[in-house]
Amino acid sequence: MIDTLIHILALTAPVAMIFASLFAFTTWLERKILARIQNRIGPNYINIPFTKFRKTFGLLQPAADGFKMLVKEDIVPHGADRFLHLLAPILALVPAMMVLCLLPFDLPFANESMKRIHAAALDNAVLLFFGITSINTLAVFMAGWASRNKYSLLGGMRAVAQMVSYEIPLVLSAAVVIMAVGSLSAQKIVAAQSTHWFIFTPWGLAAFFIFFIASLAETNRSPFDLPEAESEIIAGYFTEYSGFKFALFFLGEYLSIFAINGLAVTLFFGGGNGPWVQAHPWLSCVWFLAKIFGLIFIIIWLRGTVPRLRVDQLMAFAWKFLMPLSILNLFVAAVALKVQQPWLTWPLCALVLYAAAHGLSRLQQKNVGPRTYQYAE
Amino acid sequence: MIEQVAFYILSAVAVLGALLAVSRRNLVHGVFALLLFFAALSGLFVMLLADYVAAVQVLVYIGAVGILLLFTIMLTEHVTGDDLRRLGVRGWFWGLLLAVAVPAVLILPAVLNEKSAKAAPIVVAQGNPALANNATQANTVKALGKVLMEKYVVPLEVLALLLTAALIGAVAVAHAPEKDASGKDTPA
Amino acid sequence: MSNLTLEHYLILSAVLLGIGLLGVFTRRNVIVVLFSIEILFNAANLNFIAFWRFGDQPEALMGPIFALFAIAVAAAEVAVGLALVIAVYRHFKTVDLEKLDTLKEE
Amino acid sequence: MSTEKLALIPLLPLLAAVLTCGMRCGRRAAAVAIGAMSLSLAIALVMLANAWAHGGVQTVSLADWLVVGAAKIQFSLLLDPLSACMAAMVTFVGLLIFIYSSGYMKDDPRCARFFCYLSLFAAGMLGLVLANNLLLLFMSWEIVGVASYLLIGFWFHKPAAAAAGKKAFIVTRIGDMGFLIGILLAFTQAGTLELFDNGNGLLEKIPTGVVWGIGAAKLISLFLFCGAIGKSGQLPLHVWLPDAMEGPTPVSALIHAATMVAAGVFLVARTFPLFVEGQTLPLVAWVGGLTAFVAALIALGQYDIKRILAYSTVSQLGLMMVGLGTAATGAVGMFHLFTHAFFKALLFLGAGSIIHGCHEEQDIRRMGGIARAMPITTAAYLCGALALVAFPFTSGYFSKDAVLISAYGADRNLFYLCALTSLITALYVTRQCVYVFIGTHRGAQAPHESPPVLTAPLVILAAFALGLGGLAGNSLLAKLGAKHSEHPFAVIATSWAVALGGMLLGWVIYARRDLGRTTDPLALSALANKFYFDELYAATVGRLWTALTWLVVMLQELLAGVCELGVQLTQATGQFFARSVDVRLIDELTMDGLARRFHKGGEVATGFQTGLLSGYLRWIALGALAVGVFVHWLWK
Repeated sequence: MIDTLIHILALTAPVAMIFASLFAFTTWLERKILARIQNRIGPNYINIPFTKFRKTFGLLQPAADGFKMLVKEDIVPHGADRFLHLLAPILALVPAMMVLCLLPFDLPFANESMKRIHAAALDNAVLLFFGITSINTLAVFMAGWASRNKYSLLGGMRAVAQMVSYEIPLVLSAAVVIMAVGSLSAQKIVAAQSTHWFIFTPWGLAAFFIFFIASLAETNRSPFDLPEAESEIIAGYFTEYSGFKFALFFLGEYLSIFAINGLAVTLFFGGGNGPWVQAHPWLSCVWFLAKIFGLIFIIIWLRGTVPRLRVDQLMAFAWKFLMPLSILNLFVAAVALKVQQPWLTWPLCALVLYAAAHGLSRLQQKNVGPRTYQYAE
Repeated sequence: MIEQVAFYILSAVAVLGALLAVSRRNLVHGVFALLLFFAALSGLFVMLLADYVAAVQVLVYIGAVGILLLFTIMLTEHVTGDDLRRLGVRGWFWGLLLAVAVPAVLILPAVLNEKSAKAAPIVVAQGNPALANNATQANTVKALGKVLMEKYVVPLEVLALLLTAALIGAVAVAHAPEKDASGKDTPA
Repeated sequence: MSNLTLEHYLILSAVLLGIGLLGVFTRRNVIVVLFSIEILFNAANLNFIAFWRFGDQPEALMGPIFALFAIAVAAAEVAVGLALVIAVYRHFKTVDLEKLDTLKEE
Repeated sequence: MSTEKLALIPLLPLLAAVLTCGMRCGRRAAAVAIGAMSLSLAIALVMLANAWAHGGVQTVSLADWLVVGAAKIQFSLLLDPLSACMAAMVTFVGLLIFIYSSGYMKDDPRCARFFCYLSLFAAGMLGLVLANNLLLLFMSWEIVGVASYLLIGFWFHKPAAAAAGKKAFIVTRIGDMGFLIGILLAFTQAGTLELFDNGNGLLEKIPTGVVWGIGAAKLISLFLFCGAIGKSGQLPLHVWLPDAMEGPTPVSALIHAATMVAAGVFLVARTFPLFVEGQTLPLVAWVGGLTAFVAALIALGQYDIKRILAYSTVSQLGLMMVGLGTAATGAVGMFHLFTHAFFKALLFLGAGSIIHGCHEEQDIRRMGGIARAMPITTAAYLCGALALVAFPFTSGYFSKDAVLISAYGADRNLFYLCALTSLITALYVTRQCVYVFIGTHRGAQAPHESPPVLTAPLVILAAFALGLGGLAGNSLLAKLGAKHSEHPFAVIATSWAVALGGMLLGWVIYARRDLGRTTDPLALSALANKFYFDELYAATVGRLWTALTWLVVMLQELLAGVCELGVQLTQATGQFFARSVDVRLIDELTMDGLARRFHKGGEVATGFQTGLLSGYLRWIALGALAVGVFVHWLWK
């Protein structure tokens, strides 16, 4: 009984450590890329105390931030619900971590028994994944409400509304892949993509497209970062958080980004598969991480360029565009899987999906007239 | 050994969560206690090797019902908990008594005399240890999906119908009447 | 090894039943009553799965199916229940059970 | 001329009556009535000749009237010398009176109606005379009664006339009751009402049964005689005849002199065999005698010219009854009836013309000196008077003489009574003539002579009054079946003495007295008041009648009381049950009581409906608990 515990520990501990370190790197990466997009340099000047070595390309910036967070005073607003105020960041972080373990890393040092346990325990990994991420919505709401601040409450309500409505397209697009593979287990999905990745099938592409957008909304990133829109409601649900709790929130957010993109990779980009993997099995982790960082680059890229969505546009986009499209995609995928000839399924599915997308978008514009400017001429 | 410890911990958490959910004056604390209770139960399901049900439990209860309850509390005035002077409704003492009596009646025969337990209508499989032997058995999601799709396809469709009806019904009932020009509620 | 028997689970669900009933019978706030009803539902689910696991044909998967259906119905019930609570609140401006007694025979 | 035309005689006046009842113009109605009467007179004369030649009984059956099982009652008429003479007499006198009344009633507004009634009367009389069936006879008898009521009460706006009409009708009805009972008895005994039915008619086969211990024929004849008494105004039922004078004079002449009153006598003559069989003739005779004597006495005390004549008629009818009662056959009575018809009609019409002349003055004390003013009327009137007195060789002398002879033959006392009556008759006739004709006119206006249309019939009747007796006397008696009896000298002597003596006595008493102002010597109060018969009747029958009505009223009161009692009783019991049983028992147990108990139970039940949701849930839980315990106990 003890060794199973040890095995589990052995499996989960390295994943947690890897991604925690990556968190620091990605914060730096994000600030650098944003700076480059905005035609500026970004953090590049950190002098290490007691040494004169300064030019570190800002790589130490995350450490500096972390230290700042630790040192800053941790304020709890008067009359706020202290227990919930403390619980919210924890609840944001824990699910993200749990979900990471579900990803199909085949760690090089894992032996046979560890692999078996891993497989058995995660028979319905994808389902569990979605279950646990839904706890994240709860944490956001708890934060919003516990800080007893109108803006944070508003931010919390917006975040919950957004995350709840985008959860459906997320799950439905994942369902397409599950239907194709026939199993919820991540390993089986990755195995199924050994020859060709699902991204290269028409419905797979559409599914990835929907999954990616929904994941952005799920983690409150870029075009969908309404909850912490600085211009309107300061920092959204974590306005009242400062110091280490704020850091925890940030960590939680980034981990959930890694997790969701990890899932995207497993579902659409064939997880750890890549060239030379058969030769060097340890390459699968590298490929896995590389793909994740590719997606993260796109996310940061989007953050720098795409403007923020209004609430009603946000909701309309989810309910009137993504969800119908994902349901249609489900049907199209079913048909395509039945009819195996790719030369026939490709054009047909592509055509249908494109037509649907075009039609739905046209439906949206029906009542959108030319913009009218009241003051600026 | 581990199972027993896990079982007792989880059941303790569940009972505590339930009690807190029922007794807290602050409704939001009640909701979170309830969510704790759901999580504990999901753990119990995992212990009973019904992990699909556990996952669904988490997804449905913690993910959706919890949020729904919170929204309802938001929309009704008592967010900061009952400001009512007393907690219980008239004649709460009888309620307490009955709340104890009903489970007692269910448990008592099993506890009081072993004989009646044997005669208990429930056919208990002989020596069916929980975890070990059928771990790899048919409780994979595939088997469940197959059974659902073959044997219980009609109930599934009915369930689908029920859910849509509930969805539409809930919206219709809770739909706030639009304010017409004069600010008066138009009939819903 | 683990000698968890069916009775353990039955006793646990009975206790949960008791707590649920306690909430239903004694609390004044409708929402708390809804909490307790959820607790009752879960106690029932626990029973389903317990009986399934300790039952004689686990492969028939009766337990999980029943549990799933129960969960689905419970979810629908909560949705409609809460919608009703909101509608009641809008009409009666209160969720206190003692005030919502229009059913009373004059 | 065959006997079928016989039916025309009564039908023609009936037709005239029907025609005139719608008319408004008096003259045209008179013409129709007179035309019809003259036609029927012609036919009657022809029939008379036929009957005279045939001698026997001829019957004509027109149609079936009532068919009741075996018995058959027919419209049947008969023709024999008796009915032929009567028919001729009635039509002839009727015609004269019609002509007289066309003048007399000329200026009366309702003259057409008067002629309608007269025609109706004539039809009834002729029907009565010719009927061969007792029931048909009775029907015509009643028509005549009605006609007399209508005619007497013609001036109905005069209360006296209306009362007189009613009185006449009621008194004759009393008589008719007897007549009807007689008919019913005859029908039950003889099985048929036909008088002559070739062999087995009523008169041919006299019923011989015994009813109530008295012989059938005797009893039937007695009842028929009752009808005769009523109709002819014999003693007990004579009171209506003097009052009938209220009607117009022609009416009195027609009805109370010539025809109607003669109907009673005719009935007795017609059904003579019954009387002979029943030996009731002496009774008839004595009733007639007494009536004659009493009526004559009353006539002495009267001052109204018409009332004197009325009583004289009653007296003469009494004499006719004596004639019938004493002779073997009805011939003598009938002969006196014929002669009396003529001179009494003459007297009445004369009186009418006198009244007309004295401007409607009827009291003889305010008349006088008419002889000079109205010579024709006076001459005719004196002829009638002489006939009435039975002055030798007038028609009255011959008929009254025959009566006295038959009375002399049958019953000597009766003879003396009749002789005394004749004396008194002569007395009051001369009294009347002295009052009216001699001396100065005591009335307000001087009398004037009536126009010829009134005086012509008087002259004709005067001729008949004087000549009929002598000329037709013997042949008429023979035809009517009179046995030729010798004329004893004593009877003739007494009749002469009585007639002339009476006149002389009257002249002595009244001639030189200052009439009008001094009291009349013989007009004793008893006579003037008609022996107080009216008062007598009023006292006896009247009071009896009121007593009877009082009795009936009391009886009704009693019945009403009993009903009321019954109603009260049922109401009381209803009330009792309603209050005690219904309210306390039924309501309480089943209706309201039960409802109340349910209501209380209901209220208890509502106690549970507190509206508190938790409460309801607790009760459910309790129920579940109970079931659980029960199940466990069950499986113990």
